[in-house]
Amino acid sequence: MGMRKVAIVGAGMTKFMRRAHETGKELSWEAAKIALDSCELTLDDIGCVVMGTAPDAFDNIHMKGDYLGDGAGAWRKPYIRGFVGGGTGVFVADQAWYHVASGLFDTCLVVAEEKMSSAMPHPQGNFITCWDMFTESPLGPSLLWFFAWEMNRYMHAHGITEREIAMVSVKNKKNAMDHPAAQLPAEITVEDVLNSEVMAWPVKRLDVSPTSDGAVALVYAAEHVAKRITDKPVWIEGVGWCLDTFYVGQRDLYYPKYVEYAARQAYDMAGIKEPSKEIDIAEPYDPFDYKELHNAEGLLLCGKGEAPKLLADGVTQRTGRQPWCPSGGALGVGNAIAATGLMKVAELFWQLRGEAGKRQVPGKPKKGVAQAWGDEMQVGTVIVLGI
Amino acid sequence: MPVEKVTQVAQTKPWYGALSSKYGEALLKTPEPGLYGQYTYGIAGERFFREIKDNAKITGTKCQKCNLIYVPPRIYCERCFEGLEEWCEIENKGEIHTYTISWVDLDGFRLEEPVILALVKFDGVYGGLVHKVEEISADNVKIGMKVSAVFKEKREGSILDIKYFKPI
Amino acid sequence: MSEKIKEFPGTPLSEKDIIEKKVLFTEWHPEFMWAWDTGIGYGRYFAELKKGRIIGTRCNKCRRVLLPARYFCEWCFRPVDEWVYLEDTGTVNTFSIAYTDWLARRIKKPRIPALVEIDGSGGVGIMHVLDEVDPKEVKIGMRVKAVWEPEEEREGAITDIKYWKPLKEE
Amino acid sequence: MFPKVAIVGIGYTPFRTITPDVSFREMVFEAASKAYEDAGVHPQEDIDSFVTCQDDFEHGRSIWNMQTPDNLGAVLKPIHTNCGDGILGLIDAYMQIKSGLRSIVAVETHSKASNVINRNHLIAHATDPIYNKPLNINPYFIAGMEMNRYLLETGTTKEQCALVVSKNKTNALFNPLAAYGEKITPKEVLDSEEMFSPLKRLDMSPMADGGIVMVLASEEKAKALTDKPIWIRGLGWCSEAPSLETREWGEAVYAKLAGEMAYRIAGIKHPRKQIDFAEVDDTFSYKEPQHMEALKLCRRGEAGSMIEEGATQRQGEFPINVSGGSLGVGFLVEATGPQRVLEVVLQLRGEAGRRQLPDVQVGLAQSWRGIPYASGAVMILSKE
Repeated sequence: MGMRKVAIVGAGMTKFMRRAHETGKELSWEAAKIALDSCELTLDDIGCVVMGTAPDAFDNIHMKGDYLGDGAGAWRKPYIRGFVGGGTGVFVADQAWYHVASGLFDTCLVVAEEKMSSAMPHPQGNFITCWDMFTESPLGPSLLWFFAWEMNRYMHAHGITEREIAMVSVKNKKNAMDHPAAQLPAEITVEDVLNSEVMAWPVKRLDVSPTSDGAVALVYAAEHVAKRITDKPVWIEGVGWCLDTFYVGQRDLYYPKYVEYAARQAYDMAGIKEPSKEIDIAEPYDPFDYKELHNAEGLLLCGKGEAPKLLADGVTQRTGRQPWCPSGGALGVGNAIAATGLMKVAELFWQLRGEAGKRQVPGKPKKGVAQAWGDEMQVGTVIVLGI
Repeated sequence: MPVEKVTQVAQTKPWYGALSSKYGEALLKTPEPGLYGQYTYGIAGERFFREIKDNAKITGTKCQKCNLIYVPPRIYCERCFEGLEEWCEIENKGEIHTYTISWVDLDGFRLEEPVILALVKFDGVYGGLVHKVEEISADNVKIGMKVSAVFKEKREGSILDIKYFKPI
Repeated sequence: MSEKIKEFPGTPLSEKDIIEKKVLFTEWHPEFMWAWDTGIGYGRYFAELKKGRIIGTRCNKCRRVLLPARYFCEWCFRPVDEWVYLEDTGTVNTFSIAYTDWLARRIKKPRIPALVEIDGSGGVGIMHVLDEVDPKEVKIGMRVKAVWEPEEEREGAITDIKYWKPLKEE
Repeated sequence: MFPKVAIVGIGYTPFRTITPDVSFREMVFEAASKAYEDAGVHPQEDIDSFVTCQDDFEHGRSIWNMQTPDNLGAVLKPIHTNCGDGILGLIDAYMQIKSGLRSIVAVETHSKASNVINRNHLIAHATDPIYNKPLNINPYFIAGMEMNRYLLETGTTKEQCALVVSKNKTNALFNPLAAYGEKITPKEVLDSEEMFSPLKRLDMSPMADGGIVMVLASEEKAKALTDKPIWIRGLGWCSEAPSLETREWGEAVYAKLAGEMAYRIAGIKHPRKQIDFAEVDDTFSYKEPQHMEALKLCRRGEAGSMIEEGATQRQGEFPINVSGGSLGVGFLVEATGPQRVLEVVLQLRGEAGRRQLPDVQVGLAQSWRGIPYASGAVMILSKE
């Protein structure tokens, strides 16, 4: 189609924390500043800003995109806040791509921020204002109901056990040991996960990622600018996003069709025919351990129900053939919703440049895919990066 | 053939919901606790309000590059994005940059006595504080008028530690 | 450049810092409310629940039943063609056993939220809860029946169905 | 690379003070059905991507985005939400098409403002939680403060602002979509209750409900779909400082910068001469002259006299807010900007009925995000 080539040239992030002292604006600035410094650009060099931040209910500020503007570097600049629930983090990476690819801008700063600790008495409480106000919220559902249903359905459809799934949590928390910004790195065992407190069967405490505060930022540049800035640009090769119906009873939860549709858009654009072979690193969204497997199947990295086997065979370990969540993912680094999505894109950026330090995946990876999921089991957002 | 639309007012019925301290009562029909926001002041806000609380002093941060002093203070300059670390004390003497006389309260009810609200800017400072102005009648307020902050005796570290601004 | 970033910024606080007020913070208790228009589809859906019936709609083009009842078919993007009464029995599509409530607090008696596929709908589920059953006995595929509030206490809401209990089929 | 982009379909519901007969979903369905019919497209078969614009709490929901796909027929399609005025949605669609990623994109915005019981609390929730919110005051004071400073800096008068109200509400009488058309004199405006002095009750636009959907297409698709495409010639958007303390109070900087960007893209050097009419934001009466100046439709300080001379009347030399604006149509929250674009499209297509302007070729639509923020967008459309 002759699209304009767009590269990521810089990345930055804050620590992920259960409670940050910083305000949301300050978190945004800390991440954005590091991202700009990393490619030796200043705010003057930036054409536009894209903000990704999930529900207003977390930071507890109505119109919070506008509120965060100055911290994200949007002062007197074109500024848009994109939003697809939990899938926002990777979506804004897509959105920033078409800001630059449209030819309107040569550079774009994309910032994702979340300060969930502002939501009291517990961030999870705010989810009750998410569901259908007429037919769902009055039943007093917790967020975990949906995940538990989906996990149950997934296990039922393929005969997968809780034990097989628990290994995801073990792997990701261990991967996070090497991430200096991680909130919950740990060496745990499958038994620890299985024996942790049951929250909503089959979901147990260690199946779940923590709530977090944090921010991540990336700098995008068009080809001619990127080449001046760096000799190691990471190209955005494919983008895709997709939403399924709002009505949960009309979907079969065992498989994320919306992730598949989003992935197919991105792979088509990137010219990838066999993702299971061509992708070197994947960062599927893992707010719950089963979710990594579920999403990876949606990303067509393996067949339906086959993800647990890849995990068991060590294929998805950092040293395996196709590492999944080498960063440590939401389970290990922390789940600051939108920021976590963008953290996954940042991780690919660092990995493909060979700059991931102790987390570096061996064998000079060339292609990576990051994905986020959101809403009421509805959203798939995907980005494919390559060098 | 499409199903019938709503044609009778008597058929319409709204469904109520809330996001308030009465959340559970309104929606779940149980005396549940409400949802609320808790906001830390952040790195700059913490120091700013500590100064107000402990010393009744207004402080700002300075951007050397843009030659601007921020009140409320920031840890970054919104214009050039540099980190700001230099703090300075601001004289408690400002000027009304603009004001309004509000005749309505937050619930939308008319006030018996209107409230004067103003943005007070300080000399040489980029920014200022939004607050009430008292000890003056609504007819006499003017843009450009000099005012100073009146602090509470017992302060807790909040914008409400300033009771109001009064004319000098 | 992750390996070149010496120190990631961020200042973590503990819960104690807040409880003991080691840092300054402020709170805001929002007081806003909404009155959402239920409209054509949900308006009738609620009116029928008050009468102790579950109603859906059907699109004659794709032959699907839409539940909860809606005015238009999202796939064919046209108004639906008819109202259809459904059974108050169904099959458990998936379920959970929840030991925490919506605010992440432990609860004494676990709740059993489930997606119940309503009979007559062609497998469309709604969110609800199960009761009168030992959590250990709940299975995907289990048959259940609605337990309604007494007629005088129904108010035209999804909670007019108290819960669903196992259906003993003869 | 970079195809031209046109608006090829519009659909809308009338704008009413309340709409209890339909849920917001059914309202969007109505607007979308009309837009798709107008463009001759089916959402599943033809449209590549969808954009909606809405803030969560406008609906009292935390993740409103989840409720969007069904209402637009966008199930299992790319769709996302921008939290901001609807013109940002059109801009987003424009960029998706320009980049070559999509060929046809639909944009939806709507208002169900009548469903919000206490808007003051809602808007207060948008103010800075540390420096502003604890004062516990009605957030519309921000408009009063801004009006005061603007009048002082430019010499515009309250009487001139009242003329804007009178003009726009009278214009709305000619717009069958508008909810607040009234024959009203400037004196009646000046005599209405003091709210946030100098702002009076009739200086503030009242709320309205309604839905708007537009279909945008690349040049190739546009030419195949319609014989009356309306081309997007220029667009710009900008955020001024979000904090009350550091923003510019006398001048609408966001509109100025957004306008400059749009003019640059459209190649417009003399807006007043090269544009035939404009729909600018008039959420509050003083916003219209303030935005006229920011958009360089007149020099700073001259909007008041331009209004007095009748130049901005429907029959005037440069008609502004022929639709009735927010003061006459009603404030449509995120759908406010698209309502302006809608009017420009109707006028350029020659479908504006009794309020049709003769021989118009190029129109401008502008939006402001609203209290308490200072961001906005501009879009320039033309027949050719």
